[in-house]
Formats: sequence, C-alpha cells, structure tokens
Amino acid sequence: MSLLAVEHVDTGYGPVAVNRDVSLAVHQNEIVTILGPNGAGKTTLLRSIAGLVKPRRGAVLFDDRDVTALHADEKATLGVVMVPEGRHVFADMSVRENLLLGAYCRKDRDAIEADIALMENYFTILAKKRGAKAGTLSGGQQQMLAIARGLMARPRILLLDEPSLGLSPLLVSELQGIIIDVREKFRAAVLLVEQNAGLALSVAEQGYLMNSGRIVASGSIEQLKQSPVMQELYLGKRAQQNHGPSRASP
Amino acid sequence: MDIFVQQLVNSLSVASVTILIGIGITLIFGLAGIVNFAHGEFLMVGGMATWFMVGAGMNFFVALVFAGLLVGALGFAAERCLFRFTLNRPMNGFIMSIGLSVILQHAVIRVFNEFQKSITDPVGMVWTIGGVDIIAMRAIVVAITAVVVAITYFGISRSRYGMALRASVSDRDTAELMGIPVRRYVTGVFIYGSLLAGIGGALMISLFPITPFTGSVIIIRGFAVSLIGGLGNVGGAVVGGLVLGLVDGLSAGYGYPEWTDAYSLVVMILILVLRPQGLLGGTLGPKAS
Amino acid sequence: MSMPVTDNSAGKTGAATSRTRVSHRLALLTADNASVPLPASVQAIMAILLAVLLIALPWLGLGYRFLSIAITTLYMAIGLYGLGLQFGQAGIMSVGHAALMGVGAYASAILSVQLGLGFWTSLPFAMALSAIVGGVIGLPTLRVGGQHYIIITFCFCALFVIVLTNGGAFTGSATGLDVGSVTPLPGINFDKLSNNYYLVLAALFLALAATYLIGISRYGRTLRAIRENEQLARSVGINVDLHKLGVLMVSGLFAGLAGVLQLYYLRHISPTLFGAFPSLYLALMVMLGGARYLYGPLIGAVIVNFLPEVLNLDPVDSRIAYGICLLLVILLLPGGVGAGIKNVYCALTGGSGTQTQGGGSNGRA
Amino acid sequence: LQTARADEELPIGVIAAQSGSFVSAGNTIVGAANLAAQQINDAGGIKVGGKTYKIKLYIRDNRTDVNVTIAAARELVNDIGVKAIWGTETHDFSVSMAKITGPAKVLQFSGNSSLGAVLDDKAVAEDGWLHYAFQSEPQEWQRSGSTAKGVLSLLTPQLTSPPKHSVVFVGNDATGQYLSSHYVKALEAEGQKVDLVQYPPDTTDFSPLLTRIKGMKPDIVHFWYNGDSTLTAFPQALKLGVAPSYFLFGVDPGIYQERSLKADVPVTLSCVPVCWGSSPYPEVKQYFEKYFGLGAAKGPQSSVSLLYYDYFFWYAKALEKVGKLDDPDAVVAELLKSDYKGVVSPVPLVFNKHHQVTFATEVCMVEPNTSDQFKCAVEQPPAAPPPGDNGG
Amino acid sequence: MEARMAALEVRGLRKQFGGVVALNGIDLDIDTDRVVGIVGPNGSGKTTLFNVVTGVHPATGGTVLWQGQDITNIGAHRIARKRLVRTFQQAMSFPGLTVGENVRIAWEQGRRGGGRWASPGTILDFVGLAPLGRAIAGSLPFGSLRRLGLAVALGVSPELLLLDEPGAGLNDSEAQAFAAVIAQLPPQGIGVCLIDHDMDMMADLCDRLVVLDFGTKIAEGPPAEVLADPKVREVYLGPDKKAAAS
Ligand SMILES: Nc1ncnc2c1ncn2[C@@H]1O[C@H](COP(=O)(O)OP(=O)(O)OP(=O)(O)O)[C@@H](O)[C@H]1O
Ligand SMILES: Nc1ncnc2c1ncn2[C@@H]1O[C@H](COP(=O)(O)OP(=O)(O)OP(=O)(O)O)[C@@H](O)[C@H]1O
Ligand SMILES: CC(C)C[C@H](N)C(=O)O
Ligand SMILES: [Mg+2]
Ligand SMILES: [Mg+2]
Repeated sequence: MSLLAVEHVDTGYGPVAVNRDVSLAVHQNEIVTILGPNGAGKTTLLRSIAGLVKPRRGAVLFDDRDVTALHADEKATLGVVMVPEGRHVFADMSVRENLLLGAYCRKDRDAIEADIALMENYFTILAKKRGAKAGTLSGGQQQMLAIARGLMARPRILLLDEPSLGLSPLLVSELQGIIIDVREKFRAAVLLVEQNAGLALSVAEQGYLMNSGRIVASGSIEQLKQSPVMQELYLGKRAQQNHGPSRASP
Repeated sequence: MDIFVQQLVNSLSVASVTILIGIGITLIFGLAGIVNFAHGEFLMVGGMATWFMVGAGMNFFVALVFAGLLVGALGFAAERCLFRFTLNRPMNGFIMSIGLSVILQHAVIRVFNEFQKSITDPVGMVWTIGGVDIIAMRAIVVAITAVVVAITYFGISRSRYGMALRASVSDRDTAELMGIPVRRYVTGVFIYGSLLAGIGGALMISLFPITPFTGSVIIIRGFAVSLIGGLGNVGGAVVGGLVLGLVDGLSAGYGYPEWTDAYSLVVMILILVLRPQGLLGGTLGPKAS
Repeated sequence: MSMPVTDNSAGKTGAATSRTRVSHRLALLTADNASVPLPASVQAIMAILLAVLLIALPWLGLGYRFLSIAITTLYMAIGLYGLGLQFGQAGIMSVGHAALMGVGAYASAILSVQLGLGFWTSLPFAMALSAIVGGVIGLPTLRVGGQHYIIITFCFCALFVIVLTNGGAFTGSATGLDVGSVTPLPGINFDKLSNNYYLVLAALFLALAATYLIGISRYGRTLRAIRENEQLARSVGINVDLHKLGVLMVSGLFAGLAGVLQLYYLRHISPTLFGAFPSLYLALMVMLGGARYLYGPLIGAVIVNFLPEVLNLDPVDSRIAYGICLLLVILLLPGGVGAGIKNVYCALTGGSGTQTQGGGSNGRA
Repeated sequence: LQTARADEELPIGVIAAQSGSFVSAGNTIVGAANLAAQQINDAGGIKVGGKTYKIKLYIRDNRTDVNVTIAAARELVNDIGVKAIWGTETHDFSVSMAKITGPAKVLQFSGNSSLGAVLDDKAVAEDGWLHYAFQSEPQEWQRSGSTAKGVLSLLTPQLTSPPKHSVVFVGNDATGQYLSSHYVKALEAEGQKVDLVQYPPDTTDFSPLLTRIKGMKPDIVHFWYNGDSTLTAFPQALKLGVAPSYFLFGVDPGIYQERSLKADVPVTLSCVPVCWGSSPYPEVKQYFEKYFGLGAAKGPQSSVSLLYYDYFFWYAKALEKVGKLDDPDAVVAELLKSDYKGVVSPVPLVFNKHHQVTFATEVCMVEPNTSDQFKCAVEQPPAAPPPGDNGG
Repeated sequence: MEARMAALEVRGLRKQFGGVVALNGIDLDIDTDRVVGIVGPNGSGKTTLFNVVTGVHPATGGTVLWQGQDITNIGAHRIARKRLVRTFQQAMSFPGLTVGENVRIAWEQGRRGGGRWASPGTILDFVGLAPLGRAIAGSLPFGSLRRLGLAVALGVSPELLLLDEPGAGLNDSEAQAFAAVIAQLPPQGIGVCLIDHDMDMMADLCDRLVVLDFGTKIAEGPPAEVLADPKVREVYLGPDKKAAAS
C-alpha cells in the first residue's frame, strides 16, 4: 500500500484555480519527483499535501488514513514534513534554535542532540554558524539550514520544494547523497520538486510531470526520460514561445 | 529622605500593575501578533469583577483568582470569535479591539454604572519602617507580581513554548510546518495574557478606585512597556514597567506636577526612537499593514 | 553597530521578504487590491453623482443638525485624506493625527489672537506649520516602523495636549482659544451654516482631487513602492527617507487645512479636542472606510459620525451597538467598506473583484 | 378639557452629556429640567399674553463631544426653534454653543462659573455675543471666598494651632485651572500660605503627588475640582496620612456617607451650593426628595442641579411678566431687573450686570471617625474680590 | 590618470559583520560591454559584494568607483540613480501591486535624465512578461517573479546590471530563455555582472568569471580556464563534477 496517496485533488487560491484532478502515490522508502515548468502548480500541490492549502476537492491519504482536512501542524506530527520553497528560516532566531524547532514534534528528545550533530556533519557551515541569527546567513547557507531543519523532524515522508536552490555545485552533489540518506538512514520517503532536472532524475525512482496544474505524464524515471511530453515541456532545448524571446541567433 | 523612600515604594507598586499588563500585552502582541487595545478593558473588567465579588462578601484573594479566571475566559472568547480572523492583518485586529473596548466599557456601565468603584483595603495595614509609611497592600501587590513574573518567565524562556511562539510570529506557516500548533498556542497565550490582566485589575482596585474608563488610560502604558522592553520579552516588560513606574512616581514627586504625565511620554518616545528593538531586545513584532 | 535593524544583511532581508511574500500571497485571498482600477467611466459617474449629492445636500431639507454633522464629517474627512495618503499609499500609520489637526487649528487661533489674522490670511501659515510638524514627528519613521511609530505618535499626541494645557495665555491653557467667524467673501457670509458647509465642501473637493491626482501620479506610485518594499524601492533609485518625510508633510498640509476649518466651525478650541482619543477615532475612520480607496476616508468619516445618529438608542446602548457594528464591518469587510463596495460592484458586473470573505486564516477558513 | 386642548407648547432645549466622560455632571441638568418642567406644567403651565403654555423639553445628548453639542444646538435653535437652552456643564461646549444661541437670540443658561472669564461688559452688551447667556453659578471669587471662610472657620477650632499652610490640589483641566486660581487668592486673603499642586485630569493613582504634598507639611489639604477625582484621591491621602485636616470641594455629605468614608482627622466638605446629604433648609430637603424621586443618580455634585431648577421658574416668571414669547430682548431685560427667591438660597437671587448671581456655599465638617455626623455652616460670600483677584 | 578605466572599479573592498569577515579586500574591474560572472561557494561573500557596491550595506574599508566617481557609502538610491542597478538573491517585488505597476515604478525612476525604454510595456515585452501585466506580483510563481525582478532592474535604465542568482529556480529551458535575454544586454550598452551557481549557464554567458572564497578573490579569467582551475574545482565545483563546458 502506498504511504501517501493524493486522489483527484483540485486546489486554488480564491478565484484562481491551480491544480486540477491531481493524483499521485508515494510508497514507503521511495523517492518520487515532480517536474514541471514554472507556474505549473508544483508548490501549490506540496502545500496542499502539507496542509497549508486546503484542497477544494479530492483527498490526501497518509498511511491509508484520510488526512485531507488536517492542519499542517497535525500532519507534521504524523510525519509529513515539508521544506518550503524559498527557505523560510526563522530569521530572528539562531541556527541552533531553527534546528531545534525542526525537531519540535519529536517524542524522542534524547536523540535530538545526536541529530543536530548529524546535520552539522552534513552541512559543516551550520556548526560554525550555530549561534548566528538565521537571517544573517547567506542564501545558500539558509537553504542548507532549511533542509537540515526539515530533516530534524525525522519525517516519514519529506516534501522537498526545490532544495537545490542557491546551492553551489559542490553542495548540490552532496545534496544528492543526503536525499538518498533520507531513505537509507531515516527510512523515509521523499517527494521532491526540483528544477535541477539532473539532480531529480538521478535520485528519484518515480516521476510525475506536471503542466498547467495537471499531471501530464508519470512513471518510472526511465519511462519519463523517454516520454515525448517530457522532451518537449521540460528538457527540450526549445524556448517557450510565450515566456520570453527566443535566443538571439548566433 | 523618608519621603523619597515612600515615593520609591509607591512607584514600585504601581509599576507592578503596569508590569502585569505589560507582560500580558508583550505576550499577546509580541508572540501571538495580536494588537489588543481592549486589553486595558480586560483589566478594568477584572477590577470590576473583584469589586463585585468582594462586595458580595468574598475574600479579596479568592476574588482575585476568580477575576483572573473570568478575564481569561473573556480572552478565550475574544480570540475565538474575533482576533482569530484578523491574524494576518494586525491593523484590522487593532481596530476591532477598539470596538471591543467600546463594547466592554459600556457593557460595564450598563451592568453597573459609570461611577468609580473601590473596595476597602483588603489588608488595611500600614507598616512604618524607619519612619517610612508603607501601605501593606502595596507590598503585597509587588510580591504577587514578582511571583507571576517568575512563573511567566520560566514558562516562556525555559520551555520550548517560548521558542515555538517566537517562531510562530516570525513565520506562521512555516511554524506550522514544524508541527507547532500555532492556533492553539495563540489561543493559549491570549488566555494567559488576559488572565494576567484580570489579576492586574484585581490588584489595581485594591490600591485605588477604578472606573469603566480606567482601561483606556492604562492601555497605552501597557503598549509602551511592551515595546520599550522588547516585544515578546518578559524580562523586558519588567524593566520597561519599572522604568516607566519610576519615571512616573519620581516625576510626580519631584517634577513640575502639572507636567507629570509629560515626563514618561518623553522617556517613552526617546527609548522607542533610540532602541527600536527595546531595552532588552525582542522580536520585531508582526508587520503592521 | 547592532546588526538587525539598520544593517539589513542580504540574508536577513532575504528572509524578511520571503516572509512578506508568503503573507502577501495569503493576504491576496482577503486583501483589498486597490491597484486594479475601476473603469474610467464608472469612476467618472461615481464622482459626478457624489459631487451632485454633496452640493445638493443643504437643499434636501434635512435640517440643521444634519448639516452640522455633515460639516463635522467633511472637515474630518479632509484630515483623513492626509492620513489615507500616509497610511494607504505609503503604509505609515499614525494615531496622532488629531494633534496634527490641532497644530493647524492652534496656529490659526494664535495668529488670530496675537496678530489679528483671519481665516484666509492665517490658513497658509497654519497649513505650513502642520506640514513642518508632521515632518518632524515623522523623523522616527526613518528608524522605527509599524507599531513603534504608532505608539510614538500616540505619545506625541498626549504630549501636545499637555503642552497646550500648560501653555498659559498663549495657548489659552485648558480653556482654549476663541476666534471670530470666517471673514466674509464678497456676497458670502460664512455665518450662514450652508455657506460654512460649502466652504468645507470646497476644501473636501480639493482634498479629493489632490488624493486622486496623487494616486494616479508617479508620486503615488513611488509612495506605494515604499509601502510594498522599502529595500527594492531604494534599489530602483527612490529616496525612501525623503519620501517618507515628504508624505508626512503632505499629510500635515491636509491636517492643517482640516484643523483650521474645524477651528472656524467650532470657533472655540481647547486641548482635549486634539488628544489621543480623537486621534484614535480618526485612525478608526480611515481603517473602516479603507485607506487605499479614493472614497474610503470619506466613507469612514460618514460612518463614524452618522452611525450614532442613526442608531440613536439610549446613549449607553448606542455605544455598545456602535462597537458591534464596528466588529461586524471588520469581520465581514476586512479591506474596509470601500473594498466591500468595490467587491459588490465587481460581483454585479461580473468583473474580477477581490476576495474578502472569511477574514483570512490561511486560505482554509 | 377644553383648556387642556388650548394649551400651547413652549419648546425649551436641554443639551447635556448623557454619555461620555461628563455624564455625572450632565445628569444634573437633565434631572433639574425634568423636575422643573413637570412641576411648572402640573401647576398649569406658563401664562403668556393670555395663553397658557406648557413646557416641552427637547433633551439632547452631546456625547461629551463638542461637534455633537454644536449639532444639537443648531437643531434646537434652527430646526425646532426653542426659546431657551439649558446647558452645558463645561466651558468649551457652552462657549461654542453661545456662538449659535447668541445670533439667534435664544436664551442660554450654562453651568460654568468659568464663563465668568468671558462675561465682560462688551460680551453681554446688547450686541455682544453673550447677551443672551446666563451663568448658573456664582462668580467664582464669591464661591471661593464663601468656601474658604467656611472651611477655615470649621477647621480652626479642631486643630491644635491655627492652620497657616494650605495646599490646593486640583485637576489640571479648564474648570480646575479657573476655579483654583480664585480659591488660592481667597485663601491668601484669609491669611494662608498656599501651594498649588495640579494633577493631570485622568489621574487615578494619586499617591506620588500626595506623598509629595505630605513632604510640604501642610495644615490643610484642599481637594478642589473635581469631586470625582477627589473621591479617588482622598482615601489614598488618608492612608498616607498626608495632612492633619482636609477639605473636599464639591463632595456632598450624602456621598461621603454613602461611600462610608471615615477619617481620623477633621474633614470638611462643600456642596455646590447646598448639600443634599445634610441641609439646613427644609425647601432644599424637599427639592432633593423630588429630584432623586424622579430617578436622578446621586452624585457628589447632584446639588448643582438646584440652580438650573430655579432658573426655570425665574425664566417662566420673566416670560409671564413680558407677556410675549418672541421678544427675547425683553426677557433678558426683565431677568436683569427682576429677582427671584428660589430654593438655592434664602436670599433672593439677582443677576449682576455680567449675568451672574450671588449665593452662599454650604460647608460641612464631618466628625472624625464617623461617616454621618455633620456640622454645617453657610458663610456669606465676601462683598468684593480679594486682593489680586480681578473678579473675572 | 590611467589610459583606460573600467566603469566599475572596486578597490580593496572590505566588509565585516561583527566577527565575520565577509569581504576581505576585493579588487575588481567591470566594464559595461560584457558579461562578468561571479561564482564561489555558499557564504563566500558574493551577495555581500553586491550589497556593499550598491550601498545596501556600508563598506568597512576600501572604495568603489563608478565611472570615475567615488560612490562608496553614498546611499542605495543615489547609486541606483547613477544607473548602477542590482537585483536581489531572494527575488523581490512590490508584492501588492500589479506586474505592470512594478515595472512602471522603476521605469519612472529611470526616466529621470533620459531612460532607454519608451514605455514600461517595452520592458515587459523584452523580458516576456507582457501577458502577466495585470497580475498581482505577490501571486506570481517563482520563475515569473525572477523575471519581474529583472524587469524592474532594467526599468531603471541601468548601465551596469548586477544580477544575484537570476537563474535560481528556473528549469533548464527557462534558464536558457533567461540567458538569452541577458545575452542581449551588453550589445545594447548594459553591462552585466551576475552571480549564479548554474555553471552551464555561466560558462555559456560570461566573458569572464571571478571566483570568491572566504571573501577573497581566488581566481579570475575566461570561464573555461577558471573552471578548470584545481583550486576552484576543490572549493566550489566538487571533485567529480563534470566541468562546465558542455
Ligand atoms: N497566493 C496566491 N494567490 C493567487 N495565485 C497564486 C498564489 N500563489 C500561487 N498562485 C498561482 O498558482 C499558480 C501555481 O503556482 P506555484 O507556485 O504552485 O507554481 P510552481 O509550479 O511551484 O512554480 P515554480 O516552479 O516557479 O515554483 C501560479 O500561476 C501562481 O500565479
Ligand atoms: N548581516 C550579516 N550579519 C552577519 N553575517 C553576515 C551578514 N550578511 C552576510 N553575512 C555572512 O557573510 C558571509 C558572506 O555572505 P554572502 O551572503 O555574501 O554569501 P554568498 O557568497 O552570497 O553566498 P550564497 O551563494 O550562499 O548566496 C556569510 O558567511 C554570511 O553568513
Ligand atoms: C460643580 C462645579 C465644580 C463645576 C461647575 N460646573 C462650575 O463650573 O462651576
Ligand atoms: Mg514552486
Ligand atoms: Mg548570495
């Protein structure tokens, strides 16, 4: 049975409809990625899974339990944890406090210090900046903190929204290892939204392709890579017509 | 000299009530992000309730507890029915709280009347120590405040709640993503802050009479204290309350009396301008817009 | 220097904006959105209807009480247009605005008592002084924001009252000052209530026109840019500090005008008129009406001044009812009545209005 | 029955605070007006020029707001066409109102002795802006003189040595500033060394200022305007033991008793002008029975209603004498030359040229350690303002 | 006077935050006819460099010369008016206003003393946001927000544009489209200096790369050369990363 199942979900903000009839499934210990162009509705979908946006229709099942109506904090307690797009660190609080807040709903208090050590091992800068206010970190450092903070929750499923944003190439390649660690060490599933297709395709097993709020293709990563939609929409070297001029001819 | 000591004691006891209301506000405003102008009315209601209960024959200290609980319940109702809906718009919350304050003032007038109410001094003793007259009740007020401050300080700074609350102000959504039950905490803080206002009201009426309009006078000090001390900072509220209390007491005692209120206003403005993050630092509070 | 406030680091501001970005996304669900204008034809029709109504008011046989309250409403509205500008456009709220009106009123009264200047001759000086004082009180906005500035303005207001109260014969102390009536223009005697009304109305039209022109001008956009994102505003070349002081001075001009009109309507002023509570009520009016809407301040002033008249219950009950109405307005129309009216219009015409239901807990209320 | 139908109405306006911060003062005007109108109407009304008129009151709440006051005055004067207005209880409002009633030639009876500051020869002259305004308080130097004499004569025998040093403690608002300026002169005329301490109008915690006063070692502390604040401050002063004797201006013995106040030192109280809690005059007693019987609240200064009440009858008398309703100038002239023996004073009231009357203020002393043992005295006001007091 | 002066000359620039030395004596010359890239590990001081140059933060030491004038610490808005304009790493907008208004505000500022754009609309066309002109900036998806950030900066009619991670959050094809827009700038007399971690894009776009580490410049030169530098590979690209030029 799948760990997380999204069934025929519609979402939107006020009068604006975003996702339409989206269904997907993530199994225990699986890394699944959602790809799609800018504005496709990926973030909105993750927000609705995490409980920040309430689906207008459809259901979100976690562990076969209907969690559609739960609030974000309740979902976090169940183990559905999201690393939001654009970092959202608690700027006025120290790096350490941010990490502790990540572990807020954990019951095993004793293991928290060990996990902080683990995070500081993943991202050594966090050790150096332990007492600094999170708001004073550089962009990439904040991104690391946001990822680490999410991991501190020891989630059962981690929703990652563009985790590679602003990370140096060196760190992006390390991130790859960390995502795999989430599965291996934390025994958790990952739902990854990424614009860095290289990263997404190399770690994920399953993938969904989204456009204009709908799932337009899905399957194993291998299948996806072959799919023509993917070629055109995502990896295609062709520039999008209505989103900018085509490149000046060489 | 004995007059000076007496002035200090006076200031301290008044500062205590200011501190109680300041803490309530600093918690609600700094941590839950709700600007509650009706907080002063909560205090007034606490005082009026105490007056009523003591008048009905209840012991003052029992009445104090009930006043706290009553106003706590009032806070709960206000949060659930009103402020919950303006969390994203502090200015709207502010305006709504003005409406609430008008309602509470006149509801009290409707139930009782507009005249001031007082109770006889529940302790009724004056200690003369080294030629200094100290009204016993004033000392008790200081003591009760000290205990409340200690409990609050411990609750906020030593537990994870404080951290979670600060996170909630700075980014509500993300705090929820961390599993922090933001709404429940906001409610909790609101109830607790209101409870403090209730106790403050009870203590106040033990010192001097109050009228249905007392709240609107005291509220500004409360806001000033919470900002001067640093939003969300309990220790800051204590320091802010002491500073204002002392400035008030000493300027009344030694300044030009007709300018009495001006001294503390000037001090407030100066502190707010020179140290916007408050004397002890705090959250910068929710964005006003 | 201490880090967070003056020394906005890249990371810090980054986080701060991301915060605003999210809250703004949420706000969109509930917020007024004044930047989507109504069609020009609708605007023009509304303006003409309103002007006709206001001009015809003394002829409708509504009585002197009504007309008196209308004058009160209008001079307050003029002051509110200043507040609407500084809050609605530039995002700087003040709960000391009555004091600023007081500066104008007192300046004019003192000029009348000391130098014998009348309404017309003292008006420019009074407005200029209000503007200057507005700018000076505004200096702290360069350092502190939001709630802090609100408390500062409140303190200023209380301080102003104390100064007036202890100002001796110069300010008339607590008793205040008296002035004669407005110097008549050829053929127009302002002792006649309707003429006094038209005087105030003319000033209101001026305020409305100024607000409208500012709103659609580059200046208005510049102010809104500051309101929305100070740092970005700086980075596109806007002198944020100067504009903040500037808009407070412009706001002071309106306040001064309103204050002088108030003075010559009441013909006797005293310190308590300009204290903390009148100020609070001004803030309330502007929020109720909707600071970002052209007619918002006027609507707010009308509601606050006429609601007690309409309710006209037993005084205590009337206050309670008034409070309840206030709560309902804020709960049901978070963007102010202005936003509500616009939404109704948009709903009727099927245009894309702005969502105002729910009052906004995270889009899942 | 036919006469009843033939009755016509005499519209009279009342503007008073029935909400906002001045309610307790406002209540006195409304209470007095209701009682007087009822009594006059029950007695058959006012006979003017062969017709009988019944008083029809138009009572307007000013919400303690000057804008509403003005709107109400406009309404009463221009929309309803009242012949006279009673109100208000505060200087600002009365002055702004006078600018409407004056040009319309509507008589205005206002309860502010501070009007004395503007009631000068020019203002009350026929073309003056206060020609139609009358003050329903004595001249302040008279009230102050009468009060100071009463206080000192009652307290001196109670103290071990004659009092020399007085502190006047007063609210820093318009009335307080005006009233105390005269009272200080009056005390000085009686040989007192006087310190004036003003408190901000909204003060509730008086202990810092009181402690300061204690440091001045006064013989008497005079709690001057206003009575509500005095009731807050006085118990605090007792606890702090500020002075060996006190005077409470405008706190009626009735209230002292109701609040069961008690002091171990001699305390004097004054009423404005006669006490409802303890009065030497039977008419006054009767008056208050009826006044409170109509449901008026018992306040520290309920007795200020007396003069508003008397003015109704005086005005009615003047109207009957003039015999015309629409000749306000004649009514003013008649009021100025007539006298009236009302309840407020055993001596008939007469208006001086500045539209003010003269009457004595009752001062009482309460026995130490009791709440209800009063000894009262009525000292007549001095004949002339004390030195340094210009009488304004 | 030197024979040839770069438009922007940074000399010995230092910035210290408390104990943290974010910039440790940076020298840099940037001209307005080409694209210069700044790369470096997270926290190496790239954003801080932009912040100090554009007056967001005061410099602790060193000077910034712009067209021969000393502009160190003269205030952000005055620098922008001299047509030295930047974007922010965390994409910024005037969130409550429409996209059109956002751009118009910048355009109006840029128009003082003659701007290069006929109307705000031309800018929207140029960056491909024209269809979204009436959308509220705060509700834009990430990618469009970045585009808006660029449009706002362009609106000021810059002569040198400092872009902080303009490509972050864009997928490959979007990044390419974006790069195409940027590549059009230098020929029109708008110099570009950009920070980004997308090495494919940087190698494509930049004429010269500058590498920062711990607040110091550790390498500078043509992209291919710099990216092959072992020191750069070690601190920035990671040992096994296939170097840029693809
Ligand atoms: N608060 C909001 N109000 C209205 N519309 C919104 C809001 N937030 C997002 N949208 C709209 O929803 C759509 C989907 O946005 P979303 O952020 O989910 O896209 P995305 O796939 O995550 O894009 P990106 O890759 O750029 O992050 C967009 O068209 C956006 O404009
Ligand atoms: N306001 C500040 N207070 C203290 N330290 C700061 C502040 N701003 C930046 N720093 C520190 O300065 C260093 C440089 O930060 P900067 O933002 O310039 O890095 P960056 O090169 O842009 O990194 P990234 O690629 O992650 O965006 C970092 O260590 C950061 O923590
Ligand atoms: C009752 C008095 C204390 C006040 C009164 N209205 C006066 O002005 O004289
Ligand atoms: Mg997204
Ligand atoms: Mg950076």
